[in-house]
Amino acid sequence: MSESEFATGRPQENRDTVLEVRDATVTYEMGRGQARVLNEINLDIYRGETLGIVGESGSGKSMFASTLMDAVEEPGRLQGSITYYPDEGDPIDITELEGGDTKRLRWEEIALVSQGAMSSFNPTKPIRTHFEETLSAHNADKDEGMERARSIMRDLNLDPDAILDEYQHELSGGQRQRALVALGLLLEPDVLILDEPTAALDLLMQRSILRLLYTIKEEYDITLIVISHDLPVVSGFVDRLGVMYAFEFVELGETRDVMHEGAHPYTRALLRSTPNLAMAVDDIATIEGSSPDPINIPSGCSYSPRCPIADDRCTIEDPELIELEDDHDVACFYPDRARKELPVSLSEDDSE
Amino acid sequence: MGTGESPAEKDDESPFRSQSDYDATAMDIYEVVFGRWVVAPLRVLWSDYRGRFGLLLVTFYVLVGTVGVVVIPEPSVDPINRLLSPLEQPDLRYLLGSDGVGRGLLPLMAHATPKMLKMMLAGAIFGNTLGVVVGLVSGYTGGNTDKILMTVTDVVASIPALPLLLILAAIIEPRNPYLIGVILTVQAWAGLARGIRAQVLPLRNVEYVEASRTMGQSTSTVLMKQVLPDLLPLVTLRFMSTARSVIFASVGLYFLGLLPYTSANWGVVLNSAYENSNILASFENAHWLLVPALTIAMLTFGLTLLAQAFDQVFNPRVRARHEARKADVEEDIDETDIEEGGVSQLGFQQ
Amino acid sequence: MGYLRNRLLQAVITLYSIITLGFVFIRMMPGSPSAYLRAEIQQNPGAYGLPPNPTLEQINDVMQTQMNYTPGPIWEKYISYMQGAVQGDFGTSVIVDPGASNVQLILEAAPWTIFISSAGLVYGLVAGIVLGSLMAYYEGSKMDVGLTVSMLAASSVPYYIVAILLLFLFSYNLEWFPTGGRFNTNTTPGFNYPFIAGVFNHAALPILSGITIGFGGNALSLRANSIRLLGEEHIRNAELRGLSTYTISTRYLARNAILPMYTGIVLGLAGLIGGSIILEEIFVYRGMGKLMYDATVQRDFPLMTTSLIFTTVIFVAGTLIADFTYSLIDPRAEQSSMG
Amino acid sequence: MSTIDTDEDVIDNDEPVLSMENVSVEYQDESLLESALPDSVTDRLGMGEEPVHAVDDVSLEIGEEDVVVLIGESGSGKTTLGRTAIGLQEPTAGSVKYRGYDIEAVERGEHAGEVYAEDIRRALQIVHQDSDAALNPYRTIRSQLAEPLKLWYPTMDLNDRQERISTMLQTTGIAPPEDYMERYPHELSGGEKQRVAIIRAMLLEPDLILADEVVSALDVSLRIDIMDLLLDLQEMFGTSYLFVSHNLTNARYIADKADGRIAVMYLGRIVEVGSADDIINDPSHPYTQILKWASLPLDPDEARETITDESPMMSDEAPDPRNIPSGCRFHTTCPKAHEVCTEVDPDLIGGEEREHRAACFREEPTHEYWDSESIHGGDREIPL
Repeated sequence: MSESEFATGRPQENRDTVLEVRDATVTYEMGRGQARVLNEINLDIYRGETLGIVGESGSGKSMFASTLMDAVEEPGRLQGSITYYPDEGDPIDITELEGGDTKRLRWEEIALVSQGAMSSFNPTKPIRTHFEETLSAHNADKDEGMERARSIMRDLNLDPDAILDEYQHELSGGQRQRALVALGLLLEPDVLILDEPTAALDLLMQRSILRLLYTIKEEYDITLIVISHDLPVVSGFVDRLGVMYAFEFVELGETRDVMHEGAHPYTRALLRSTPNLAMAVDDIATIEGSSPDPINIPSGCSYSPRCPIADDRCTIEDPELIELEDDHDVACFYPDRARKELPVSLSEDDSE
Repeated sequence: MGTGESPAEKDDESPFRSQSDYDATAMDIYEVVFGRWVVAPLRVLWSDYRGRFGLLLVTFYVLVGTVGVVVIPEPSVDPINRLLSPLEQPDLRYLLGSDGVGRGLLPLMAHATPKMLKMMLAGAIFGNTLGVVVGLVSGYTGGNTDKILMTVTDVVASIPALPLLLILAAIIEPRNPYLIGVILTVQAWAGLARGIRAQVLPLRNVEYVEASRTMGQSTSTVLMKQVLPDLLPLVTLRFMSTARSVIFASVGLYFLGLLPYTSANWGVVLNSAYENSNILASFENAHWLLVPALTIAMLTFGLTLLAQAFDQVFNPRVRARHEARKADVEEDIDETDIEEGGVSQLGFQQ
Repeated sequence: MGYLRNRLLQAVITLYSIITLGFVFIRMMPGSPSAYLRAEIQQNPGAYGLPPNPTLEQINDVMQTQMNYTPGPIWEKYISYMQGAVQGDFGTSVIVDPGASNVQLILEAAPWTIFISSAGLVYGLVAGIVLGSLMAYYEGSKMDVGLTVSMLAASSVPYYIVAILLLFLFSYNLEWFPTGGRFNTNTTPGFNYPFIAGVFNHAALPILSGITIGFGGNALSLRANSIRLLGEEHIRNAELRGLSTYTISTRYLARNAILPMYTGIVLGLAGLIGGSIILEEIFVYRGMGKLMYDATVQRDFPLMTTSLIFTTVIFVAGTLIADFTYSLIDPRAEQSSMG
Repeated sequence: MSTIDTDEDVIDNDEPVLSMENVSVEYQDESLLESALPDSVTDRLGMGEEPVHAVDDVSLEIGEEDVVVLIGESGSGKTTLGRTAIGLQEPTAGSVKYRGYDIEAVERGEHAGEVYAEDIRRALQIVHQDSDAALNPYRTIRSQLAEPLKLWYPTMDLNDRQERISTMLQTTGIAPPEDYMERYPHELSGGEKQRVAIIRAMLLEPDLILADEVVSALDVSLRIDIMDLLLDLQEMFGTSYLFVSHNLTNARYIADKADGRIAVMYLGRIVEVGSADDIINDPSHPYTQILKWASLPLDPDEARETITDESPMMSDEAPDPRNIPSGCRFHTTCPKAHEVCTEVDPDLIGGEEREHRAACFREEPTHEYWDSESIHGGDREIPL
């Protein structure tokens, strides 16, 4: 079981990279200047891992997901490189791909279950059509593909005979979300990106979808990237966790390390601001201030205006995301002070 | 009853108790109102090419209909100057040429304008008021009122307009331009009522309307302050298009000779040219046909452009940029631009 | 199936109301038609079976029969009128073609009108969809702006002005098309080439004018609908799934963009039939429009009201068909379309 | 016109601010197409569906400066109950009383001279979930906030109004207020919009605010912010809240901080009520226990251990308020249901004197439940 693997908590040697992001930047030209909605991201995503990405609204999480598929919409411009390492064969720079190759890469290698699950199906076509179209667009065998679709749906606790002939508006929120996941897995991609997989679902449905996703992941042997603004959604689910603030990663590492020993003041503030049942109510606290807008990012460390331990250096110099410990990167000048001066305890009886 | 004056202090520091040490003057209020309802909409309209062009065209007609009729002499028959081409004679009367009996086309067009404008105005006001009232009441009240009003509306909407207008024109034989305007929109309101109702129906339970109701606002205030602003784009669009359809129909009926005869009307001039087959048979006297045709088409085009551009006037995103504000507020507005640029579609917000 | 019931009921209410309205209109008929008829009779008594210089009494007798003056209280007249209506009897024409059944007259003329109107509708629709898609596809380009302005212009110039200009240009000056009529009088009506060619030749300009009634508006709404759809999640999802541009533009965009216009298309047909009054007069095309025109000019009220009722019937039938077929093409119909 | 003494509460008696007694709400969905016909016709043609039993026989009291959190899944009737409490929805049975006065009776004009319908209207306010829809997109923030002031303080002049709005914005953390006042809602962030909506309700100085899922559409990190704001405002104005949520963690935070109660709703009934501590640390009703189980832990170790837990629910089907099961309405899903649960409908057990009460036979050690057969062939544990 992966549980034991996880319990060791240490990185395994010779990890196999599936996606390598280098200096990825997305900009929007505006009448009055440029908006950076993704700022020089460097990241390796390993084959078979589950990577979680958390951050507030407008921190660039969803933009990052689009970037991984080179699907940034006009008039946004993506710079930098994203290299995909297939199981076999030569690495491919996704940003260099054109036309048919981009099409092939999308969904066959990397698929995205977007957060708009409520309207992700063509409202005038039954669910079946979406599966069939996808198969024929990628020249896949239809009978075999539909058989696979049925089996994926059964794995997701959906009755394929009922669901396939329904229209989007006839499905419940949970069914729609699962049907969309099934569509994402249809072409057996290497990487599946889930953007807010449980948003707008009831508590019980949320819980059961997370469990299904977790088991599916084991069974289908894919790399999962889970994006959410809700830490508890990813905390039990992902191996590594990246924290985004103001269009860049401020902390990245094993989930346990980031959550128990978070070294960035923002990570620690985010943990404290998340309502939960375990922490003492008085320990839960909001983050002062608001996140910057993309046109006007503060100089120096973008978190400095809200950071309780920021000093002059932070307002001038922008800290890089550097390795603090084994497989734990932080973009802060004072990780030790952050840990000492900004206490976080994930449960009432657990005082670090 | 005035209970608003400084209620007994519960807590001096309370933010609810704060008062200004400056009294607002009527001028302040006037300035705010003028800026919001006149300056800002005009600026928005002017910034849009359709709005600018439409505004110019319609203003031109209004000027001709008011000032123009004073300056331009009345049309008169002149057997000598028959079928002059435009600019053939250096005379204001024959600037646009003359018709088969020697009447100058410019005076003919100009002196028909006031009547047309009256018709348009009367028709647009009548048709739209009726449509808005029926649609609002029906959509907001719901229940049996709604059912009855909508049944009537559906019946009226199902009657083809032109055949009905023919009969009404024949029965009533209207001569007063205001009356003609009203008759011509006697069926058109039904479509607007349906449209308004369709918009009001979801609005009835939308959160901000409910909040206003919960606040204790009377139904009429809720309708005026919360519901109507949302409907304004549709209402102005329909105002322009009703005005346009009044021209369509009245010129058409005058052309057919089905409205009581009047010498100066664009449709009548058009008809007299059309009836004169030797005009139609050559390009030489084409102006007799083209001048009324263009006169009609330019006004309807202007109204169409204005209708299209008015949509922008009520769009708060566009409006925000044109309302007079402090400079530092303007800085923030670019956030909107990003959203419009499509970032929000990418899930930038969540 | 409550929906179906509701629509049928609504249609029945509408038809009942319009027929009643027809009755009211005939009652409201001002003095002019009888005066008109009286003058007719005096001028040409032979046509009414009277000797030259008929007496006032004789004329009154004829007028009584011609104008369906039946004695009795008003409600009795109403009932007999409604009974006739149920059996499809809307009385006879009094002036345009005295004694001829109104329904017969209309039925003879209607096919011609429906022919030019539906042709105008279909071509206008196709042109609108093609242009609208182009505009949406190249949104913001010079072509888009240019086409948008042209479509605005096209939808704002009255169709009869277009018709007059077309007539002026193509019939009188270039002499490509006839200036009036429905077919070549020197051909034998029937299924033969010269006759059919003549029919199309005569219909060309009316159809062309009819196209201009709708296509500008169609193009603009299709453009707006498509652009709105482009921002929707399912289009993006389809792109990410690697569907071809062709599939997305036809099955996702065009189809869903046309749906909201569907019911409006029926209204377009009604507009065309109404508009035929002016068009047919301009092109001297003897269809329903011309019939209505003649009836109005001559104050033939029974024929006028019957025409009004008839066009309403066409409209109501069209709306019913549109409503019932809409649920076949849009699975969300029960939820959304009934605004 | 208004008879309101804006300073003190209208009535100063010992009655609770709001009490609901045996309130039931049923409603019939009427589709748009049916609405095209008069009611008499639709009835005759036999249209219309089974009524929705949104709320069924619920009693609840809300005191001065009280916080009651209604928690439940969609379809549990929590929002309907909340709307009934503040008079936006008429109960089909039972009574809703404001400070001891039956709201419907007051609306009929009874108790004139003591309390008027306008007093009650102003005393009971709402803040909605969707901050986008809460504000009119076509009007500036200033004009929307001026609305309650214009209505209830008709003599206040433009500048005083401006000043009051501005101070209020400042107090709730929207600065600089002069800029924000002139903005349209689309120029505000989600959190800011929600603040403005809260201010708008607060400007009326109500006694009770229905906070309907006010934080669930917001970013997690903003939720505490808004709940803290509500708590601060409560301190300032002594307002009571009826806070509706589907999320146990939010419920716990606000109920605990305000020392209020949590009421758990299932299919139109309150199945358990108690303090935050009772509900979170000592849940009695199996449904509350399941809700607690479903609340995701923050601690990654704990989360990883429990993520693969089998659901303790016996059925995944969402409850259908058109078709309420017999007996205890939770028995179809309950892992601890016995035969008796399919027949007898339990009341909240524990009596008036107890703060923590649950509608489950398991609360009574001598109930026949314990002798009755389990319908699942044995009780199943709910992992907590």
